[in-house]
Amino acid sequence: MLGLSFLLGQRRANKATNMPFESGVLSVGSPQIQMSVEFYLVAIFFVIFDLETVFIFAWAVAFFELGWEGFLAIAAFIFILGVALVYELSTGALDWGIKRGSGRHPEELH
Amino acid sequence: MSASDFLAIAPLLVLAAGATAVMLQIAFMRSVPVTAILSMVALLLAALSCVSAAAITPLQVGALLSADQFSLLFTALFCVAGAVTCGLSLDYIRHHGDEPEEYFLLIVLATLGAGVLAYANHLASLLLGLELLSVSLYALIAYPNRSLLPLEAASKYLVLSGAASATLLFGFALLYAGTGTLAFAELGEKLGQAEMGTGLLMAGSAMIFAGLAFKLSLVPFHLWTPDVYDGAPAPISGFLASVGKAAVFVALLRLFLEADLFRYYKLVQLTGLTAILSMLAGNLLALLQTNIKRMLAYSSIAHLGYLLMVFMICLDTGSRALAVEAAMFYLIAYTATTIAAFGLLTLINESQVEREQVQLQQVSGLFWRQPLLAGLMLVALLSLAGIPLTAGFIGKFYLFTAAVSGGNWVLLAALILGSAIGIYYYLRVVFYMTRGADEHKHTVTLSPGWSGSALSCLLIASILVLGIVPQTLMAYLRSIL
Amino acid sequence: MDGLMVPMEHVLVVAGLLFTCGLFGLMLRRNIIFMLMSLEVMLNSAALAFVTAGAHWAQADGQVMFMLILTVAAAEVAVGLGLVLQIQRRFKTLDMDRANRLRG
Amino acid sequence: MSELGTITFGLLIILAAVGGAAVLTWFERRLLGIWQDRYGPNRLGPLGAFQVLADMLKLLTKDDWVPPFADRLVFVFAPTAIVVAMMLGFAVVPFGPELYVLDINIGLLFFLGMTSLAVYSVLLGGLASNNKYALLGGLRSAAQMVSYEVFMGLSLMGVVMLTGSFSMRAIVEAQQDLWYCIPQVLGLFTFMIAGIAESHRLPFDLPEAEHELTAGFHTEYGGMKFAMFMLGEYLGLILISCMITTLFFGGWLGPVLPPLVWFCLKVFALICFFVLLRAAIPRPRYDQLMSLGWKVMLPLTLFNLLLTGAVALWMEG
Amino acid sequence: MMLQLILLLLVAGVVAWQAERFSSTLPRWVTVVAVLLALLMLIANLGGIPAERFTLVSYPGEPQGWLMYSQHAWIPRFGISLEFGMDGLSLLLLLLTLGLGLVAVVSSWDEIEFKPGLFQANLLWTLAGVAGVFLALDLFLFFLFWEVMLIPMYLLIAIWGHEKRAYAAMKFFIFTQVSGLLMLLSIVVLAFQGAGEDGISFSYSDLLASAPTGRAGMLTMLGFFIAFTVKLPGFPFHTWLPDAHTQAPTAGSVLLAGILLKTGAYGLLRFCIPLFPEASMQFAPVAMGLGVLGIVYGAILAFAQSDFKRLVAYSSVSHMGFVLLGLYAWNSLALQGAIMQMVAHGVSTAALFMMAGALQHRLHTRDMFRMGGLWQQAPRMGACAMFFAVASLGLPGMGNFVAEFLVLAGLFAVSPWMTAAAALGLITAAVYSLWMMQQAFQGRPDNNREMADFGVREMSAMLVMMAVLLGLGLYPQPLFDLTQPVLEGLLPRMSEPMSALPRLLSEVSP
Repeated sequence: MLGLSFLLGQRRANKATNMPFESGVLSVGSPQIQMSVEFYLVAIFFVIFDLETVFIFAWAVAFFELGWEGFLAIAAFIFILGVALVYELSTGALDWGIKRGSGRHPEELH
Repeated sequence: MSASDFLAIAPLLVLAAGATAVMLQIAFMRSVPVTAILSMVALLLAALSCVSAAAITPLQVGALLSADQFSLLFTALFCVAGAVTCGLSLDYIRHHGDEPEEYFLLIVLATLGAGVLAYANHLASLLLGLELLSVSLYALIAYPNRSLLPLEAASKYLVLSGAASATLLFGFALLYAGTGTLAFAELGEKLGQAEMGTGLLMAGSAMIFAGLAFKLSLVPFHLWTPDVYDGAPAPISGFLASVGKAAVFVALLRLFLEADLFRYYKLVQLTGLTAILSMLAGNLLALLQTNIKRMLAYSSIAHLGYLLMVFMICLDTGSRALAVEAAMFYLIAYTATTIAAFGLLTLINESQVEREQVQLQQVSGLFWRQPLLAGLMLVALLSLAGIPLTAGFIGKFYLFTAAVSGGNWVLLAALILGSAIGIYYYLRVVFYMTRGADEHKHTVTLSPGWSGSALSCLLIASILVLGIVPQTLMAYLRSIL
Repeated sequence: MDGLMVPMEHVLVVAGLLFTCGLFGLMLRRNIIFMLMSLEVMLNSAALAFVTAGAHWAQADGQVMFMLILTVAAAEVAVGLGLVLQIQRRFKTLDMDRANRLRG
Repeated sequence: MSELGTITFGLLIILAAVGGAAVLTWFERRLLGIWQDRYGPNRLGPLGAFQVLADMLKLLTKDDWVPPFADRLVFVFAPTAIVVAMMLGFAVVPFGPELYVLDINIGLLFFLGMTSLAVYSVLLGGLASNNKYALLGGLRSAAQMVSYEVFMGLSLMGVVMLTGSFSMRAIVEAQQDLWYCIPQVLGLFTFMIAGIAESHRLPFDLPEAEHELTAGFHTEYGGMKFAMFMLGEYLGLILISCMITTLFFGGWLGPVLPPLVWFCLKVFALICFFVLLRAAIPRPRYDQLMSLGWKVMLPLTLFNLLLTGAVALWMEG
Repeated sequence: MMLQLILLLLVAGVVAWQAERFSSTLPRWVTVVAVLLALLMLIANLGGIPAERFTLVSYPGEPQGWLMYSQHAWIPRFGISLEFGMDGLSLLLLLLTLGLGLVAVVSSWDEIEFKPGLFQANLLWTLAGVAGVFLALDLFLFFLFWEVMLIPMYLLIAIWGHEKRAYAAMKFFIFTQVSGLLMLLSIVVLAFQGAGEDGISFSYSDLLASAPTGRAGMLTMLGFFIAFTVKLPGFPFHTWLPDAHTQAPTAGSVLLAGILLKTGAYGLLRFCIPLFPEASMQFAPVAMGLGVLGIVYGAILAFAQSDFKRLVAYSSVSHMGFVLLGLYAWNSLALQGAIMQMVAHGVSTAALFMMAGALQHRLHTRDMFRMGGLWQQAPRMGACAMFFAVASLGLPGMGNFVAEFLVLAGLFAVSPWMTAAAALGLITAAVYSLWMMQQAFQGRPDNNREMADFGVREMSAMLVMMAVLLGLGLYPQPLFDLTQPVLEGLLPRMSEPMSALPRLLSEVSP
């Protein structure tokens, strides 16, 4: 489909076409901007939590075989996971904008 | 899992619960003293629970953990060391980090990792313990966020230690491929009858050895050590040098003993060579330092070299028990001593933010201004140098005895040569401390708080007690083998 | 015994090659992000070796180790990324040679 | 099914899915029009049904433009990735008792894996464009997708627990007596939300929020490559509907009518429901979106797991 | 009693240290009182021993052979106990230690202004360590004291020493420490050699029974020999000594020269030779050769010095060469001579160092070229200097003469050739001693210089030491009586291997 489009597509080139589109406003500054730290935090959280889910997956498949013992084990696991989540949320790691946990403004962090 | 299983791993459970509790406490109420006390209570409780757990050992808990006197002893040691580190850094970290609470949480986690290592008799638990310890340490090293050096040290340690972990894991994988088992003891059995190419197993064990040698900072894998120790906050350097090393060593020792890797004569010879190189290079390089932290870093390389002698000695089955006993005593003495030495650096750097005061000139005349702190350093240095009446001497004597019993004369020669060089740089610090206070301007002005003073006294006392009346510990060590 | 379609040694060789790639990457790259990536490659090559060995012996242990390694790698990377952020902010570079202030 | 048959069937499914997605662009607008009391496309053909064809032609003849400041290879690769990933996702969907491309014992994991691949597409697209808005959009989108992905998998674990398998067919067959939408109502709820967020449909279309970011990660995209992104999104919608049908509404199960018909009916109903959602619910703020994911949905799925586990074990005896 | 004596000195050290808080003179008095108390304690306990015990031959290895013996459990894991034993030899050296301890305090009475409490504490701790060395029978315990006495000594030099104190202290410590490690190695080897079913033992009596022979015995013996020779100091391990003596404060030099060197000789006599009769016999020619070399070399270098203290230090090297010779000649005469030399040299050198200290305190230099004519300005000082200088060169009537004569006489029976070479040392001793007198005390006085003579305190110490030396020279019999039983116990142990010594020596002589 892409190939077809390449063949059929019209060619047009002018100055404006080859500039980054910012709703008609001329681009200011480099696109290599400093990202808000929250994005990295989310990425890191994802990496951690997604891996935790792997362990839960493993338990879920063998759920009936493991019985109550397995249930208690995973409950402990989920409890710790929950505590970690509570900790992270309360430190304001996911608060976009003003940080709650530290009582400081995000500018100070940068 | 039965109740006795839970009791057997109670120290680990207490540590884990403690970490969780600390985390909750931080989440709901930030307060440095509360966190510190909570962490220390958790660590001390864990140490205490080792005593009650000792009643039902030895016990294999699940496939991964082996609760015996050996693991309990070292878990207790690590817990106490962790608690002392917490206490020492109480004032330090307030000046160096913005949110010091997590610092204590990380110490508890690192101690948990060390405890798991002490318990590990399965490659999986070894991996878990090792990484729990290392990852907590990365964060701890980078903790003081007002200075650039810790950051650099942490990233260096992270990258290199990660590479070491990967090497280690690859080695494990090769062993697993060759034997089909991950438990130490079974590994030993299978290795005895392995049909797989021994090349695979040799490569595997060599990689494991390289990985662990890196973690223990043995020559030639030692290059990271001085930089990391120098850049890391002083209490963490101490923790890294003592608990970080001791835990890995304990696990390595157990791996070798239970899997009987001593049958790989070449591998053991490799350890011997590494030991000699570490003793000599560590001491020689320490000679060149004027920075006390770097000096202690190189000296820790040398000390791990001394310890590594044990593997060579173990080749002689008649001396094996004595060698292991020697290693245990040396580890305990070394842990106490190292924490004391870095403890001094912690206490004199409490309010220093950018570059820590660790140059020799900066301790000039400390003896006259802060006799207690200087006494702490003096005792620690004498113990490191192996002068009698200190724990370090008894440890070295143990190694001597074991090596003589095993007839390892070359190692002994290296040990004596290394110790000889060592005396020089240890005494140099003592000399600087006893100089007239007015000879240098860039000296330290400080007064340790009550917790610092109390812990200093405790450390001095423990080093001296171990050095003067070691019999109780010796008898205990002998009884647990 | 052998639950693999291809001989275990072949896969192990591949894993070894991957490991070597990672090691070289680690040694040659100076940008810390790439160093972390090389680290991941090394860890994952070990994980691959475990899975292979586990399949060879028809045991679940290899996969368990694989999961543990994944977790470990994640933890390392999580801390690593945190450090990267700090380094970028404080040193204004990710080049580890230029961020070298410690002697030696 | 023979190997050749499988391939043919796979191609058929792909064609059907793409066709379905294409029709959906028109259908959605019509439906929205009805619900929002306006017209929607109504000029071409009966009820404007030829609009699809017109759009298609237009897109094909557009300038196949790659911005000179972009990373060329990645820029072209990014939009295809999402389409391929979504199409592969269809492979594990059982349309009937014997109607499937793949029946592997990790079917569900395969699906989760494929949906996670989509994040590469938007992230790389945003990065390769070398445009501030695209980058921000890409990052936002990636953050959103990964946040919701965590509990997307978890929300399905209740189903897995009850079935004891990751195989889609096994899951459907386990619903003979009771559809999982009853015992797993929490799971259904969370999975649905996660699914919407994964395919960034309204109300979770923050990454491409026109007001803030021009068009988000595909700002610089045009022509067929832009269409690919759109195609991916609609494919995602269909895929999610298929999954919900399979996992919670008994898949092909149903009385009288043939299985495939049942399946299609259910999917169609779900699609209508999703369109209704789009019409009815306003878009949240970005931080609200993230909080919802981490603070409400993740704990909710974990709770669901424990609840399911406890109840299931209780009833087991 | 012996443990208590050591503890007394240790605790007194702590008391003296803390006494500094109240007054700067108090620590000195604490030291004096402590040493006197220790002496008193020793004498009081000796009173309890029946007189005939002093004449009984005491065979080492039999607990009843000791005048005093005590044993307490310490580290049973390695068969280590707090085993102390005292015979005539230890008693003699203990008396010397305590006596010179007093001299050291007196000599530095007002020299030390910086932290006098800690200074006195280190002094006392050194004394405690040395006392432990002379009394310990368990080899581990012996090693412990051997090493422990170094630390206060190191601190004495490093804190209160002169210009190059860091270098000197470090050199001293490293030399002795490294050789100490060799000894520890030998001790451990020895202990394993004699390991029985009930584990290893470090007890002297047990180890005497299990001396290794052959090459192992030789190597093990060398470990001991090097450690003791470094401390003695014998050629070529003497290089730490001139530096340490020169840089140490007066009291430090007194202790170093007077007592610490004797621990080396004591170790050779008590441990090195009896534990390894065979190896020692084979090694004796070398050891004696080193002794001769030490005598000659020390004397020549002493002559080349301009620094008063350095000169005395090198003369010590020379004098201790006699001790080495006497010990390895291993007959009753030579051994008595060696023991006499230990005591006499201890006293005379201590006096000379005290003299040097007094001069430096008054003139702020040790350079003899900047002295001259002191006799006129300080006649009492001159007289004392003259006395000890001639004592040191071995004038008949002094202890030193008796000692050197006995050594040479005993040696002659073994090797006339070596006797001749050693006698050369006596002549050079006369040269450097008199040269020193001439440079410092004769000649034209510097009139710009004000110098106080010895006061009552210093004079009384000097007079006591003079009396001791004269006593030893004129009536040495009590000393011989005290040590004879010890030697009689030791000699038979060695008689068989040592009988081959003259033949061995004649083979190596030209």
